[in-house]
Amino acid sequence: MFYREAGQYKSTYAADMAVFPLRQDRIGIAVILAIAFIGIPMIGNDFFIATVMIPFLVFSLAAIGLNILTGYTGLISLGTAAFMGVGAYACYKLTTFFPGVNIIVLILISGLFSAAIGVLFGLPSLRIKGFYLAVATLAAQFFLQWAFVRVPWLFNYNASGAIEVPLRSLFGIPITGASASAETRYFVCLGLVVVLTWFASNLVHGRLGRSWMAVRDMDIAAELMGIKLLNAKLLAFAVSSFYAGVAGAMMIFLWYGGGEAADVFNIRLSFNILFMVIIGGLGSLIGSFFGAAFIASLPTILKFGLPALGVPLSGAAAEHVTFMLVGALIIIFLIVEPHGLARLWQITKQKLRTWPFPY
Amino acid sequence: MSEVATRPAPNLLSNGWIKTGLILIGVVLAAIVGAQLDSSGTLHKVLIDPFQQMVSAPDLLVQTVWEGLVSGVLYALIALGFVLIFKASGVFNFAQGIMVVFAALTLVGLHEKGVPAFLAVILTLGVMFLLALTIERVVLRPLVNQPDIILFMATFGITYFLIGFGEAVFGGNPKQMITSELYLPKGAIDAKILGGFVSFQKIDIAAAIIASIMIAALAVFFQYTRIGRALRAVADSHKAALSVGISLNQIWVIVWFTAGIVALITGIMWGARSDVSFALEIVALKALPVLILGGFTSIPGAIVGGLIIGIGEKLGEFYWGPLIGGGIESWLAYFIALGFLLFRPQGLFGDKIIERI
Amino acid sequence: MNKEVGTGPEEGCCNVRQPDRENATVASATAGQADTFPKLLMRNARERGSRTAYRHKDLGIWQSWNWAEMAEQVRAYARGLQELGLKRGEKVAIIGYNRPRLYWSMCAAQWLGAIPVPVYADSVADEMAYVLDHAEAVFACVQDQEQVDKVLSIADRLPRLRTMLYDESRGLRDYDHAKLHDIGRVIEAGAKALKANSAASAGLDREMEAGTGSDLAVILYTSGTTGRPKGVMLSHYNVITAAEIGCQFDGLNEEDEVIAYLPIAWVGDHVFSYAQAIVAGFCVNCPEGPETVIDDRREVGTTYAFAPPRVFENMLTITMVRMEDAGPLMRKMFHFFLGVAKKHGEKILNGEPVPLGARLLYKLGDALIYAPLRNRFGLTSIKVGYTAGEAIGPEIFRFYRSIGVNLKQLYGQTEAGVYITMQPNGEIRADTVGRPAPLVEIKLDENGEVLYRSPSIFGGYYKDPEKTAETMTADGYVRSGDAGFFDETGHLKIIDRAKDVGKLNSGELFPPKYIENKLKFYPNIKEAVAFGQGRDYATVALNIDLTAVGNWAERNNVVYASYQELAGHDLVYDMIAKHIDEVNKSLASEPAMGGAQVKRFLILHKELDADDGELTRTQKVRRGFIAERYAPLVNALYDGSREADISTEVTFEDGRKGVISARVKVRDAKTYPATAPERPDAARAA
Amino acid sequence: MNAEPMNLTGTPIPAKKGEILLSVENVSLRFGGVKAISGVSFDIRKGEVRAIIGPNGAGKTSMLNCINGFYHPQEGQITYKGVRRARMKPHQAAAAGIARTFQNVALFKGMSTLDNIMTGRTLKMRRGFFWQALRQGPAMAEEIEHRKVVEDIIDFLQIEHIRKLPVGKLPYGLQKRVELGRALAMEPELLLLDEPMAGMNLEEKEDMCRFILDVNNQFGTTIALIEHDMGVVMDLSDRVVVLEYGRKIADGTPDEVKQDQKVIDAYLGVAH
Repeated sequence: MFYREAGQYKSTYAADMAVFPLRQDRIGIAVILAIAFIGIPMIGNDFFIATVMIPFLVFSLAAIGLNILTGYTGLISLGTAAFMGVGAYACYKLTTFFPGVNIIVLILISGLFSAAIGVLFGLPSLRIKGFYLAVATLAAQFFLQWAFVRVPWLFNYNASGAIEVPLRSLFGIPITGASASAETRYFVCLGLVVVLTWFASNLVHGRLGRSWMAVRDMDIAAELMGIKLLNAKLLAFAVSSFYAGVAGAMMIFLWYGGGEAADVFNIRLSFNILFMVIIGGLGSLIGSFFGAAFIASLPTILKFGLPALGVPLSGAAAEHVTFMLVGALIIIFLIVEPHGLARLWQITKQKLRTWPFPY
Repeated sequence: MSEVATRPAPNLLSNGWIKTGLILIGVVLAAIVGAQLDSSGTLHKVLIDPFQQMVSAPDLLVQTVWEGLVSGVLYALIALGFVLIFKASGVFNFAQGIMVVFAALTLVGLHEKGVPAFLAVILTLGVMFLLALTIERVVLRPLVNQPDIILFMATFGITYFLIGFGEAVFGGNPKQMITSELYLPKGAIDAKILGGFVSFQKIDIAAAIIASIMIAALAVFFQYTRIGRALRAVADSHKAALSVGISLNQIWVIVWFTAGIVALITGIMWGARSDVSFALEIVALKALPVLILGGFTSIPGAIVGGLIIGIGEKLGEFYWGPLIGGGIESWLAYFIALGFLLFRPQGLFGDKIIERI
Repeated sequence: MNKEVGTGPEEGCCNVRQPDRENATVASATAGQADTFPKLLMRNARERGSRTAYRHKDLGIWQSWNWAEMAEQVRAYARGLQELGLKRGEKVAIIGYNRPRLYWSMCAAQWLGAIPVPVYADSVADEMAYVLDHAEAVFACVQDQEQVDKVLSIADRLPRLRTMLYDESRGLRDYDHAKLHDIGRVIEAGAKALKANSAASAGLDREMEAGTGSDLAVILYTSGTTGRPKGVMLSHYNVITAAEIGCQFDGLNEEDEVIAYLPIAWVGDHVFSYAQAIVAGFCVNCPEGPETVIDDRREVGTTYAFAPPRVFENMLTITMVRMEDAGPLMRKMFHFFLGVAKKHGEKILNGEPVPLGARLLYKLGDALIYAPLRNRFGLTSIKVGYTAGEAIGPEIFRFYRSIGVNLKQLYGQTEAGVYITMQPNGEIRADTVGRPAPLVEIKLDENGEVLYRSPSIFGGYYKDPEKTAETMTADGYVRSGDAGFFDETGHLKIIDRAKDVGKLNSGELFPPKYIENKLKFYPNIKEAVAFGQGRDYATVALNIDLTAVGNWAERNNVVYASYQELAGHDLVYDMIAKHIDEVNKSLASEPAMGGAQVKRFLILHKELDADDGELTRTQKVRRGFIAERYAPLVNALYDGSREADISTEVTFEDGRKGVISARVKVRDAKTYPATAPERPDAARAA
Repeated sequence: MNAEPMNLTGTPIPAKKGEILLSVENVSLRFGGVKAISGVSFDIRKGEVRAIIGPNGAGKTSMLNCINGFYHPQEGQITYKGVRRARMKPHQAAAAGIARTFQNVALFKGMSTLDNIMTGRTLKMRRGFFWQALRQGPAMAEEIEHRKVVEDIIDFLQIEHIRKLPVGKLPYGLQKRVELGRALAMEPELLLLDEPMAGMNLEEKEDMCRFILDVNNQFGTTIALIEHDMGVVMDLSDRVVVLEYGRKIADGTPDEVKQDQKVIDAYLGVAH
């Protein structure tokens, strides 16, 4: 009903191929960006920004990365957390080697290391498909996680095994390290996520995105179109791992701090990001955001929501119930809308476009 | 026209990516190894020294192989649960590992509440049957015809639910398996072999025997019972199964229940060797490379794969692990499996991968 | 646009409506400089060269040409045609779906003084052969291979046809190109020639200058209901005047958008999508194809629309069908707000006073339902929409007006250069076709036939002086063939085809179909047959609607066993008598219709049936046959008896024949003195 | 509007008796112990429509699969454009100008008609990763350039109204058309059509026939097709090769083949 498409005609291919061809969508995106850049910093307190918004952004980026691999290219990966870890440790090493280089640049470069490792572990995708590949990616998860603990060079032979997030600043404002304010870190995260999302959107709407989707939908036909399967798959691994790596670097440098680095990139995080992608919607960038918001906020919502509903639980019991509820919600969700929140969003949008008609 | 063929395996080295990849792997491994060792004698330590040790102390070798064999049997049991379910319902059941823990916990938990041991076993079987029934009703039936990945994710949901449920009911602390109450042997047999003492834990021997019995029983079940034949029919073709008048829903319940029985036995055995706790979940993940190796649909594959992985892992850890800092058990299994994959993409006993146009 | 059948009888003859002289300033301004379409095109190129002239959804996007580009193309095209040997006065057939280049073909032909003859693209080969032969077409500009094949298949019957041009080259590669040209190539060649040869360029401009307003601009063939199509000749002056009438009337200007999707051979399309576009300088949008019209219209968001009633009917039907599938809440809301719109929408659109509450409710409905609906229809930015071609159902018409679409009716004919009457803003009603259009004079003859005269009426039928003489009166009026009357507000109401309107012995008009339609408006009445031609008064024989009356009977505890029993029931007669009373009241209030009030009626004992020959297969009553078959009943209607016996042979569904006998009651109905002003301008009888 | 909507290859109309574009010599293909093709030889000339017919299981699809490199025959050789090739990979075949449609529609179900056909342009697109990530300037220009070609194909196949719909939900006949469009987008020199009219109604078949002839006629594309409808084969093809049980039993013009006793036996009366 908000969509008034009449009169929005395209007289150039560029306009027709725009990512948001409808004016109302463009307005919507502008509003969302305005809220993100102006509204939230103005209204939200530090606690909200640090514990809700920054995690949401980090997870969104990781989910976009995995979505490129799983949603667009059809390759399931259970090693996302490890690739995130590669980004985090690479960034740490880079800050050690190049203390003078801007941290944002280093975060992006660390993504390249992650991409290289991703390509390595993507090699088996030439020969194996589906769940075989999923299990193969667990090799990356366990090997890299092992390396984060057992290769002291990675954490500069620090006795505790932890990595330290150094103080770095941009235009004189500290953006990493203990003295960086939540708000600054939020802005850095937001900037990175917006730019990288734009890149991702460009990629999936162009030749590469089509190649990926072709490989996903019918790999034999894709090959006969002249698409080299291995190249397409490895590129998907590279891009996906790049996003995961940047997300991992952001996670340590802009959110967690270094203390927990060795523990945080565990298999459960990999699963969580896979949930985000599935619940958000395979093959949908916007779904990655939905999924990240849903999964990242679910435990918090349950934690505060259950008592509010008059279910007084404390400590361990609450945690157990949370686990059960998360499990049940995942199943319910898959049954109700197996194509994820993105599909719900799409249906809603379609409803609004065809309003008052049902179709 | 239904012409089907396997495609010739591509020549791996002809591909630029693979070549670069192999070189990269080499470089990375060399770097990691190099970082751990001083510059001299690296190659010697990797390529020669372990074998010298094997020859010089064969008793240690036998001990290691035996331990590998036992954990291999347990891997195989977990993998067996996966294969049963995958074969019959096409579901990649990620929850198999947690079902092992859940079954063991239920057993121990019930016993703690004062239920006699064998009654507890029967009750636990009842619980596993209920679980199978519930999963079929609540999860599988509504999700029928959904893509594999959706079902896969649903088993994640089951995993989370069971973790929460198990902890809520039985508490999160590690528990002791009720070994003696189940008349499982304790202690060890020390045998003098090849000039050294090799210790065989009795429980391990029992585990190997029980596992063998169970596998044989399963084989008989599949081969000679009506339900077993029905299960095989389902695995071959859902349509064929339907045409002989078998209800898919029943089959699923039976299969998940069977997997539950396997899980309980695995849980008892594994629990007897260590604690019963959710840490077992991670161990269960080790059964996954067994699947790659053996193929998702092959029961012999699961067994042989389990043994290969178990033995390979222990040997690797014992002889090469220290060279790069130890703890390599966590990933070595995967690398072994991947190594095999390069040569047999469909796994050891897996069905041939057929591509149709 | 042949006929416009409305409702509302009036006896009377010879009403003349003088045109509204305030509006009569049109047409004069053009006479001087730009009196032909090519000249107007050049004017547009000069005055609004960068505004979009034509848009065509092709290859996925809207390709567009502004006036300057179009002028350039048309000019080059004209030169190309010249090189192909097209001469002044020759005819060029234009065949195909709405494509910019086909419209340009018309203009390029006119440039050279040749006459475009748009032809219905879907007409069968035989009919096309007749038209092309009759028009003596020497060139044919067609859309694609399909049309090329069609013309080639009849080529041996068209000795004069020399050359064919096509717009879309697909599939034509292997054709013999000696007489076949790609329009694009022709334009290119023309452009090249113009560039290379300034003399040719000047010569071409002289050709354009040589044209005058009185030259023949176009021949439009009307598919008459009987006989061969007739070629209506319209001059530039005719068409330009007609276009200006429309543009001024509705304030169309260069900012408007229209979508061209109706047959190019139809006068409406010619005026709306070609003439008015060039006169007012607005943009014409050609859709991708017939199946994408709705989407394309929505994309463009036309501001000016025209469609035959069936298009509006279809949209409404689709709406209702889809809403059936909507959720119950949505459906409730939809119908609630449609109710609101029905009550207040038209008044609000007409600027009539409406209570504030209703106004607010309507606003809410607009946000929730009406505006989205208009958006789905692609009518969001509509300034004015016309329905024309035939009568639109009043409830359909009201539906669109109630949701805020300024839909109007138009009564027109090809011979009139389209406009005869139009509905001015604020005076729009479903049952009339409006006031005489600016510059149009209308009079009614003694049989109620509508005659009109205006600067835009045609110059005669091509090569058919006999028919021309039949249609045109000596004083320059054109016979429309439709009967009608002016109601008290000065709006024209069309009753029926003139030849179907009869007279009572008193000389008063007797429009049977008009009476029947009024009766059939009541759900209880399924069929009605009116008698009165050559009699003293009007009577009717009715069928009740078994479903509707059956429901009523159930509610009122009326017991019946058969149609015959129900039809003869006194209470049913009472109910029907009430309906007839209402109809009589309404007839009495209409000028010239008072005499046609129903004096007596009866309800037939059986349902009229096509199997018995009483209805046509399209469910129209066969009045003559019925009068014969039920003669005893008809006699009873006029001899004053209270009842009559009848037995008729019937065919049962299984094919057996049988005889039904019945005694049918006849009732008198109350009549009223005619209240309408008695023929205000009868004095000026023609 | 351009003067020549379908200016894809720009090749002039080739004479029907052109040079040999592809020759299959003595090709045998085995799957394990089963011989799918044994010692088949034939050739395809430039610009012709070559039909491959035969009863079910005759090895027709396998033959196409050998030609575009999906299967590699154990014996014999395939010469394409004068170059003998062993072990050509499918994407190399694609790059060499061999396109293909499938017996069971093999479209990318999750993508729109437009995107499906756009994938056919993959090989022609050059802009690398970084331009793709920006989707501006040259990358967008390239995208638009290829979109134009694709739009020509959409126009050619008259599928404007389904341009933006996901192909998975289209009726079968339209899917086949989209698949043909995707193959055409590769601007192939040799187009392999595997039962292009299977499962279509009469009207759709007629449309498809016209498209195939137009493709052959307008772009000079050489076409090899497998088809069961003998009427279609006789109408469309210049020459026909008949396979049965992996062997060639006849080769010649439609009329010759029609009268061949072995062909009649294979198709009619003789129950194997």
